[in-house]
Amino acid sequence: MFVLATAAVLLALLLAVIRAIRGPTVFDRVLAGNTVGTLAILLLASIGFLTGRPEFLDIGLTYGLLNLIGTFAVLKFFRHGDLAYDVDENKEGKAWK
Amino acid sequence: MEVIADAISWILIALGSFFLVSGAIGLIRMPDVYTRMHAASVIDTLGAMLLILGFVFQAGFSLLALKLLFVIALLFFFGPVASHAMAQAALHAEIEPLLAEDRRGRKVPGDDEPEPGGQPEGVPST
Amino acid sequence: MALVYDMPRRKRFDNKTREQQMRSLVLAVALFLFWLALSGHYTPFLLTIGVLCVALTVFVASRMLIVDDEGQPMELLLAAPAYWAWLYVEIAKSAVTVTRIILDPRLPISPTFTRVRASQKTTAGLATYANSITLTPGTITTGVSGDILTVHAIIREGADDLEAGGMDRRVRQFEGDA
Amino acid sequence: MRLDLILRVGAKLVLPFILLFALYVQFHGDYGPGGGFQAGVIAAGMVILYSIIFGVHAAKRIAPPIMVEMMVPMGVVIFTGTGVASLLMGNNFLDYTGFAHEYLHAHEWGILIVEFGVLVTVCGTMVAMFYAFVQRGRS
Repeated sequence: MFVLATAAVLLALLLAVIRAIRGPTVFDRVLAGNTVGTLAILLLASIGFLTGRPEFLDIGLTYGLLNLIGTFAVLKFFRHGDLAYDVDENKEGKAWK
Repeated sequence: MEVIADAISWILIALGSFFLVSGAIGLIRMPDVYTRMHAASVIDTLGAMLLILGFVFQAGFSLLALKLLFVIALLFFFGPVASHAMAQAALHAEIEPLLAEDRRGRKVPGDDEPEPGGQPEGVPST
Repeated sequence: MALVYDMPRRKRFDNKTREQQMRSLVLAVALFLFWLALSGHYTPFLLTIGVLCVALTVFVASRMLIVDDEGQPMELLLAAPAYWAWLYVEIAKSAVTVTRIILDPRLPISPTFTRVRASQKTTAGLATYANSITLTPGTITTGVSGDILTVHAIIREGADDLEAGGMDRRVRQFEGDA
Repeated sequence: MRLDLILRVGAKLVLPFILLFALYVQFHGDYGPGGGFQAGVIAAGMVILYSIIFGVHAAKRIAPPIMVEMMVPMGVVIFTGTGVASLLMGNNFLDYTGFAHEYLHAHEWGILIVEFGVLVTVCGTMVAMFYAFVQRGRS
């Protein structure tokens, strides 16, 4: 049964990677990257069960958290052109824009 | 008892795999980035959560099951936050959505005036 | 109406309000349960380390000024499980709808943008509503300004459902129960 | 992005748990995958998430640049200090046998201190790198 789950996750991963390569806009790629992150957690879990070593879940949780932070960082960069953008700074006219 | 738990977990894993793959197909088939987000949200919610719930039934009552539930909680609480950030950033970058109907000028109950530039309710734009 | 958020002024530790102390306590208990669930080794040494780590985390959190009614909505905690169960059924229903659309060879989508008014009183309730909309496949909250949410729906019916306001009422009830 | 309500509430919810997860990874290195390096990266991730959502000025209040820069050499000092301490006790470099009477116990303590040094250095380096990145093109 875990083989089926692993196969499904791998198939979905393949499709998501195709979208990341083709994706016309940068947001398509971010979306595909985020999906790949979710699927990677599932892959870690199902391979962990498949090989009987489910300690991999800690890595999965770590990966999920870092994926979240990475998505926010990329989005903030494309939104404000600057990772340090700060509303207070904007009022004083120092920041980008 | 064991058999029942196994059966439930198999059904959940099979369903989860199905939604996972169909969400990924949607990721390929949908025409623009906003509609693709809906497809990805099928993967994030039903696909991933059913699959992990299936694993929870395999793990039984143990700390392993709790850790799997933490993964579900991560997807449940912060998947939507990431999707929202993505949609907002895409709108901010002026990526035009493919629309059948735009009700952004719709008069919301309690509004005095609809926002200018939008269309009145119920008039399809194309 | 724009909901402008100002960082609260930095407060001294000794004049924390009673409410903040309560929230810190709830946060500490939640964090310690999280630690116990992760750890799995209950030796005295690791438990002591756990208590110290929780204390450090609560200290850092209060330095970050995130222990408030938005960050630790402890009032909602009791009513939450019933709401989550309801929400999960909604998610399953709309996920099946979206899956049908995806697998339909004609791809019958009719993307719609709409605005809805949220009637929640608290920020945490508003965030719950917005996140519930996003979590339900087929609808995404793309913006919040004041109590107006901008929503993108993949089919017209999704937008119609939101405008009818069933989910809004359910979230308000959830908020009111607390 | 700070003004956005959903991101703000979401970040406020998750931040303490990230920090506690980092500490968990730090102290359970001997039972599963983990250790000082990973814990340092996750803890630095918390600071980076905070500064992405709430602005870098708020982040500099909880992790002042001077403290972050001090953390980088401090970790190395802890690491080598452990080694030198074991040298002074008449053992090899980083041989923890002298730290306690029992062999296993001594190793536990020694590894704990060394891992703490690694955590401090890695966390400091990551956050300092982030600060250096966002500092480009401004005063």
